[in-house]
Amino acid sequence: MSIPLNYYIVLSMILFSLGIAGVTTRRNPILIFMSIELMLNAVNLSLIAFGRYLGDAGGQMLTIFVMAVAAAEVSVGLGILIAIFRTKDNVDVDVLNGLKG
Amino acid sequence: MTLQALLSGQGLMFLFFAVAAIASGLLVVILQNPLRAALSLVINLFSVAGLYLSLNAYFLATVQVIVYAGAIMVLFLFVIMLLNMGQANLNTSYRGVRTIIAFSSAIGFGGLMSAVALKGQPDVMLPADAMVTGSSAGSVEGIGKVLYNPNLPWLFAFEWTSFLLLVAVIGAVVLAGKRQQPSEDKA
Amino acid sequence: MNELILVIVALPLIAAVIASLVHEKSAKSISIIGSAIACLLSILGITTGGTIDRGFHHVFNAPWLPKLGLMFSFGLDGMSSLLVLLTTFLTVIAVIVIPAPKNAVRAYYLSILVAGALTNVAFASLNILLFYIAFEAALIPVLIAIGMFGGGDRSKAAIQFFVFTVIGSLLLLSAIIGLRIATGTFDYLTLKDLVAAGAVDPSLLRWFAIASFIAFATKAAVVPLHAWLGRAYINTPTGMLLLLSGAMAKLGVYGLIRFTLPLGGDFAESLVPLIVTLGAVSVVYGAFVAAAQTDIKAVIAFSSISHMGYIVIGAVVGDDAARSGSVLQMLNHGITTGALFICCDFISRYRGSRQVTALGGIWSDSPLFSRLLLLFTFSSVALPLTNGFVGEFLILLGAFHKFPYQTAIASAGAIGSAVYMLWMIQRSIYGGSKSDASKVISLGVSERSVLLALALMIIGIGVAPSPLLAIASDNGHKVGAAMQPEVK
Amino acid sequence: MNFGDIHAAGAPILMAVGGCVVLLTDLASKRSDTRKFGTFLAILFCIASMLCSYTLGGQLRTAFSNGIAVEGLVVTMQILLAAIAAVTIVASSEILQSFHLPKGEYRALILLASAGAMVLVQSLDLVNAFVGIEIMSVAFYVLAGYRRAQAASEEAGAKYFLMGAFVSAILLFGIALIYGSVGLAMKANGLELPQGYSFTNIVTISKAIHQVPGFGTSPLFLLGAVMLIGSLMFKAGVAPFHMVAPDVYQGAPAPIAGFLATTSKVAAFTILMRFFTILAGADTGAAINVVVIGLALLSIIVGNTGAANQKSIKRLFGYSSVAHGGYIVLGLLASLGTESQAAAITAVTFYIVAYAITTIGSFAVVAWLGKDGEDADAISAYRGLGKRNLGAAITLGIFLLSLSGIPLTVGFLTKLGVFMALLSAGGTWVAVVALIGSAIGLYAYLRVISEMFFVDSTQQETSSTDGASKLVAVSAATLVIVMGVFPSQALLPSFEASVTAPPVSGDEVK
Amino acid sequence: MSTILWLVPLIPLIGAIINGTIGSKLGERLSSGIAILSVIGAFIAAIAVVGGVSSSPGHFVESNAVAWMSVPGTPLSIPFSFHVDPLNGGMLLVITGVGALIHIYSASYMHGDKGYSRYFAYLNLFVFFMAVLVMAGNLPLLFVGWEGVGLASYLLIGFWQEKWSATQAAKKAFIVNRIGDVALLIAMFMLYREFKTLNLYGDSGILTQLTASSTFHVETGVATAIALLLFGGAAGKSAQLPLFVWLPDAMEGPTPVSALIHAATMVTAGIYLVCRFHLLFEMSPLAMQVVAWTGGLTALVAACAGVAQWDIKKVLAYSTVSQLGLMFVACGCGAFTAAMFHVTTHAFFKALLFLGAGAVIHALHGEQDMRKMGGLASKIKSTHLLVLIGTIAIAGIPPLAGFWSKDEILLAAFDHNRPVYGLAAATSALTAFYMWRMYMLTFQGSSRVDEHTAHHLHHPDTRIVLPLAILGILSVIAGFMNAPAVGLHFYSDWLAPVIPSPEHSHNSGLVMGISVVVALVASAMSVAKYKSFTVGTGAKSSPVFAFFASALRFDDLYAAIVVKPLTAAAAWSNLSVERNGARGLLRLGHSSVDFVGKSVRRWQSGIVGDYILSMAICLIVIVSVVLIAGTRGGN
Repeated sequence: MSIPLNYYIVLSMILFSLGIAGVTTRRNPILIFMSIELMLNAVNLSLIAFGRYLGDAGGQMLTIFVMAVAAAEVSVGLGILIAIFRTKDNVDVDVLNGLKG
Repeated sequence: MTLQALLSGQGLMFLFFAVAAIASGLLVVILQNPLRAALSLVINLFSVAGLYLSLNAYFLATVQVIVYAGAIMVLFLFVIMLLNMGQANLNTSYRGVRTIIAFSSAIGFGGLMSAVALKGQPDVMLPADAMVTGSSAGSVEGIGKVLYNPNLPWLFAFEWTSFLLLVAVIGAVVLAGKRQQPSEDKA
Repeated sequence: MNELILVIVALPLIAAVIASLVHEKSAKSISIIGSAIACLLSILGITTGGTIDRGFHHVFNAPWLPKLGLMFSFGLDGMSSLLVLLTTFLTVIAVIVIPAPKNAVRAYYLSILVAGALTNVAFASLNILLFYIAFEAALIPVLIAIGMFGGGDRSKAAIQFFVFTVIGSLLLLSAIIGLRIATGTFDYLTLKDLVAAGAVDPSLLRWFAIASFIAFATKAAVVPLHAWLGRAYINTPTGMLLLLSGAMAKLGVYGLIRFTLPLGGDFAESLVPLIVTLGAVSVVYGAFVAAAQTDIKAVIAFSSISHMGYIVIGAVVGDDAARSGSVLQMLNHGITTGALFICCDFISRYRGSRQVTALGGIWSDSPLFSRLLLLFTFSSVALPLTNGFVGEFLILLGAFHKFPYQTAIASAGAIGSAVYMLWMIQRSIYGGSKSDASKVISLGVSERSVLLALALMIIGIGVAPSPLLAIASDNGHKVGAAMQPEVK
Repeated sequence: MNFGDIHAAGAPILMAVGGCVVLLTDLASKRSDTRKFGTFLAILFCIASMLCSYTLGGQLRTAFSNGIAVEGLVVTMQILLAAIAAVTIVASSEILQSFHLPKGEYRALILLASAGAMVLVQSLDLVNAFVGIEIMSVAFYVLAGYRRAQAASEEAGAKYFLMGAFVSAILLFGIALIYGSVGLAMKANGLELPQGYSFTNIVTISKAIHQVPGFGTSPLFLLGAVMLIGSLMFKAGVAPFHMVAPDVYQGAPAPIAGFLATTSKVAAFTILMRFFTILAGADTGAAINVVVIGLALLSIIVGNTGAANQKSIKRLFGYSSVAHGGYIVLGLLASLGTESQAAAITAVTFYIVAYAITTIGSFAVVAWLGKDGEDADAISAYRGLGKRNLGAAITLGIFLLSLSGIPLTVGFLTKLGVFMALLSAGGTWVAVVALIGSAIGLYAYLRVISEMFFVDSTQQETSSTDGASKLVAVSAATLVIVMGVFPSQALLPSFEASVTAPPVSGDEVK
Repeated sequence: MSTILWLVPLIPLIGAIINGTIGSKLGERLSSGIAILSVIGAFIAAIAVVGGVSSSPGHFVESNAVAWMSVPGTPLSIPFSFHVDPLNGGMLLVITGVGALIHIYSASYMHGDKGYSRYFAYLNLFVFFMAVLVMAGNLPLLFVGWEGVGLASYLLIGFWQEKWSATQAAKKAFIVNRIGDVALLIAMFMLYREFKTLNLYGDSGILTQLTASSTFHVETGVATAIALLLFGGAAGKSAQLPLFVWLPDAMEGPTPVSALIHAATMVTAGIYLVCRFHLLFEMSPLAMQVVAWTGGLTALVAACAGVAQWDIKKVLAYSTVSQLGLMFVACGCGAFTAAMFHVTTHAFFKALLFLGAGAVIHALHGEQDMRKMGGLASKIKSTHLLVLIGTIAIAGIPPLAGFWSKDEILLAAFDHNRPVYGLAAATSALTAFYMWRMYMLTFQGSSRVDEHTAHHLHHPDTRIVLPLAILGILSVIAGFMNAPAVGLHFYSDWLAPVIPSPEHSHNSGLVMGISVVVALVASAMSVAKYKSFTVGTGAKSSPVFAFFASALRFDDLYAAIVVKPLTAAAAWSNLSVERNGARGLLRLGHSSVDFVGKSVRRWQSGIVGDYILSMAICLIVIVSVVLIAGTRGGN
């Protein structure tokens, strides 16, 4: 007996909303970024699940590209975050409020 | 799909990995110490990789473990160490009512989406043939046949992903690279 | 020849361009030449030459954005030819009489000539989108003139003036587009026929009537929508003010006669009582506020709200005599108020102040100037045998049998105008000469000839208005046998 | 995959290759002499890409197994993107010089970002679109924070990155849900996937919408569609996802800000246009349309009132981009309703082209007035500019008048186009709110003009050294006036002919 | 004949233009010469015209019509056309005749004034406008003259423009006149609405339509309204009760001006208008009552005020207002001929008195206060004699002109409106009293003149005495033009074609007796009281005297109920409506935009976390809205 598709989808949605919770509540940019990775992961899961149940390779293909994108984002994102927070003492995203109004 | 079916072989594996994923995901959000959060994310990645296996996506499971868990998370740990955030930093991420709103909105969002997912779709079971033949869609050979097949739409995207990675490399070098001219000190 | 209007519009623009390139000293002479020739040509415009099409002569058509329906289509009838003549005439005077501010001579002449040319485009256009574009684009040179060369709080005045008028004209834009969608064309003549034939759905025409009335009432400073006028007129440099009060304010009333009434369908007719009441209120309100001013330029500014009240009544009341009187009064107001603003400019330049308390003794110092000023004042007060009386009398006479009460209130306004104008004259030019010799207002040859020309026109129109009335009566509204007072 | 396909995707490829070539030449040669040569090379590639897409002509076809589409809209947008890239490279030579920023990498990033945008513009398949968006966004994160020595630019980069990453996750989840719902629906109704198409292809989606009964309102698809539209609106800077615009445009150096504003809008609106065309047919259209019109009106109000009492001119342009985003969406939705979709799409495309030119010009003026690279951001610095630097004041004045839609500028024609579309689609109340918005906007822009011309100041003559951005600003201003008066002649020749056909949607493409 | 008609107004106009433009260069002699000749020319032309009128069959002479205001496509076409008939023929003679005399008089009176030629230009301009007013063939042309004389009086009252009080008085005169003019204007519109033409004469003229009353009926409401409005205009011009305050202040102008404008000609224009429309007035008894009562009350009020004045010109001014009141009493009682006759006689003796007073003031180097005069009879004998004649005439003592014309009025009042007769009788008594008071204080009694002016008294030259003499003679003989008691009714026959002469009243003897007794008793009382007047005795003036002195405090009344509220309304409309109302609207718009803008800018807090959170929340909201709308709608 196989597992119905909905289980996978609900699981990925739960993980996705956990990711959102992480992004919105965290103050440390690195952890925000990790939560985004978590969200991406959840999406990959749902993609593969859809792909599997539709018998179509599209899902897995997109997952590959997502991983490539995640890698690219990590490299650039961490680059930016390091550039900023290297000199600051506490790593807190609320410090970045120079531009407002 | 009764409970007891869930507990038999295939279902058990899914249940185990699902619980692991959710737990580690929750830890990533909750833990104050970034290091521990990173490690719990790694666990999460592993458990999702396990789920991939249950969905016959063998190639992706391995890629997930090697690239995602291996390379990306290592990078994260490296950066955490670099910015010496190892020990639990002082300001907790709790920001008063905002955090409560954020948390409740996230849960609301999750609930909304899952309600949508459950209500809309009838219980889709695996098609009979897919179960039996254990087709090689998920294996490296299957992925390769589909990915590089010229009259399938994904080749175009694949080519452009290379340029994406090129941009990422340039970006990383430009942003975090050493300064060329000393004069360009902090404005 | 059909391209007459094009030449009248293009000449000042070319002069403006040349003036802005050439040295400052000759900038003035070039501008004068350009605008003077345009003025002479516009006299030619009055004669019915070129192709005639449904009451409009000198009709000229050229595509601009055919896909959008926007055409360069010009045509003059009696009314618009008079107003074009008025605009070009005021441009010439503004350039001759008022010296440009030292630091930006070229920009000053540029703004006046461009403003005049665009107003002419608006007066002569037969394509309602072209009218709208000229109607709004003409605001830019005025905005710049007020902003750069204006008086005290010029930046606030400029912004308020521009935003207030543009909001009004945005309503007009939505109405015009509404018509375009319903009928598929911006061409005024076809629209007029369609509306006359009742081929356009009335709710759209109702919206057109309301929106265009608000836009044109704002421009003509009818009372509730006049808030911009006070501060704008006081802070506008006199050269541009001649155009703003003399020609552009008339765009509002011209719009009412040309667009709101014919295209507004029968809903526009039902608006007439409201407009006439507002006109009467403007007359009285303008008089009251003018009486409370101490700055002579402010007195004249608010007096023009009062005069515009008369003109608006005459324009909408639907009686041929009143409408011809109203068109003539537009011309008269341009001349009289223009002359008053010029004198006001002289006084403030030679006496250094426009506050009534600081003036006095001009009568004995500069006799010719003060006598001319007195004549202009009495023309503004509508004394018989001056131009003011002819227009006002015809308007009130024509309007009386339909709206007796409003007309009575409006004629009471004549008392008000006597009060504040004579009160201003008494405090500003009579009394012993308090100031030393340097303050004597000495008129150069050109200034003297301009003022005398204006004086002659005032008396001329006052004594022999019929030729102008004949032209003015051709304003696209043949009401058949006019003035049958209904049975008492 | 034959030569025809390569030609179809030629424009972005040329740009990307150009990026690599520029990068390599920069590395190979010595430091000093690369500025002139590098710029020239970059522009060469841009022109090449323009020619490549121009020669595609307007006839409708797809390539790379229906992954990308070739049509008038794509051609126009690609030429516009290439032009924007070229102009930005020219305009930013000054800031590169004065801040000693790496030149080769900068030009490469611009070209690659533009390439990503082009891919997005022409992609039919959401996967390609996703990759294109990511290339563009990643390049934007770097460009935003390019001047890393300056705190503001750094902060802009970080903010743009964090929000961008979050939104791309949302976008991805949208695509995943659409993929799933389309797949399941077609499977359930026994519809076969057309040969050579993937589930995430817009054609398949529109097929599903049109042929599967009730699919339009199935919750999963709606959720996916809303997420997709929401993230695209973030890229286009439409409220309530507009937060990024003011901060990033103020932080980033002016030419870069100009590039970010225009490229992201052009790309995002094209894909939005494509997505709305297929949605318009479906019964989902009603629900989403109402919500999106609400968002558009919100962004008009937010944009215009936000700009009202701004202290910084770049933030002013940020808010005005939100407002104009709202107008474009309004024009888009209203025009889709009408029977003549082609004319409507032309109007909206014209609006996007006009807006791009105005924004590039405005930011070029800000750069031009900056002293050795530092932008003249505070509006009080513009006080009495009319007397100090008349040329700059008039140029900025023209842009401001065009943004507020005053006749004889291109802004007026675009405003006219939107109003006509709205009123003919019966949206009178929507038109009234748009009217009020434009009046408020007028007040905001007029305040700047009054600062420049109507208030005299004591600041001394500013000697502007930045010839390049001056050239860009002045040419953009003349274009704004010329397009305002004779739009048909001035426009890209391909525009008129090519944009006649509506974008690729359901049935016509086989 | 019709061309001569044009000459009457045009010659003074040409004189005015010459004096106005190049007058100052010509020197006194030449410019006054031109002015006098032009008025005399007009006088001769007037005589020729009147001759023409009396000889012509229809008793009127008309000029050809020159187009003035005409709107093609409408029946409206107003020409410059003149029409002289016995009614305005008589007035024309008075205007140009008395005008000529006053021009001669002021040639010497204004000697040495630096605005000499300007003065004569204005005077000629006045004669031109007065001629146009009287001869106008249609109502707008009449209005031209009507406001034209208002302008001339403004210019002349404010002639000495250095004096603030002079320009103030000029402004007041013009504005009060304007109020009347507006009433006339509205009357014109109503007439145009009723008769669909503005021409007075000719076959379709208003007056001809009125005479053929059978074909034309105006229900009394409209007729009353028009009549009252016409009377309003007349009241403005002829200084009747509500609008008389400007005339006493008009004394600021040079004395000849007062003589010409504020005694003889302009102020009588109101009576001319009422007499011209006498048919209309006769149609509505209410209007007649109003005219009668207003006239009566004005006469009494002015007479009371006249008694208490110390300035010699003010006395004469109030006396003019009072006499005008009497004329309107005559009109109100239907005796239009009597009214016109009194206009003519009043013109002569009032001009005489004013010029005499002018001579006195001239002699005393500008002294106008009667308390500083006295005992001048012996010093300026000729002036004294002529002023005496004038005083006797105006006091209504037979056989001089005043008696006859006033008697006619009293008779008419006695027949038709007994209470108004009472007012009129009291007025004529008071008139006699204050006129003799003026005569006694000026010429009789001990000389209170300070010695400096006394010993080089300025003796008036012939150019002053000659006009006085002529006017004196006229004051004496004019009465006999229309003395029905004695069988002389030359004047009423002259007016017969225009105004039907009144039927013979049987109790004329009684009325004549009463008026003679009243006049003599009042004169005797006044002479007795002021024979031995010294400044001291006047000190204890009773409160009533002070109340009368300030013209029954009408000025303060108007200041309180008219001027103050209007200025307050002006200030209020300028401040609260203009500043706060209209511009307040703009500020309101501005602040609301500001408020929304501020909240948008606060939403843009700068913290990334807030941005992402707000995006997430918005997404949730949108998703739920779309889902609810989408699924439930399901359309």
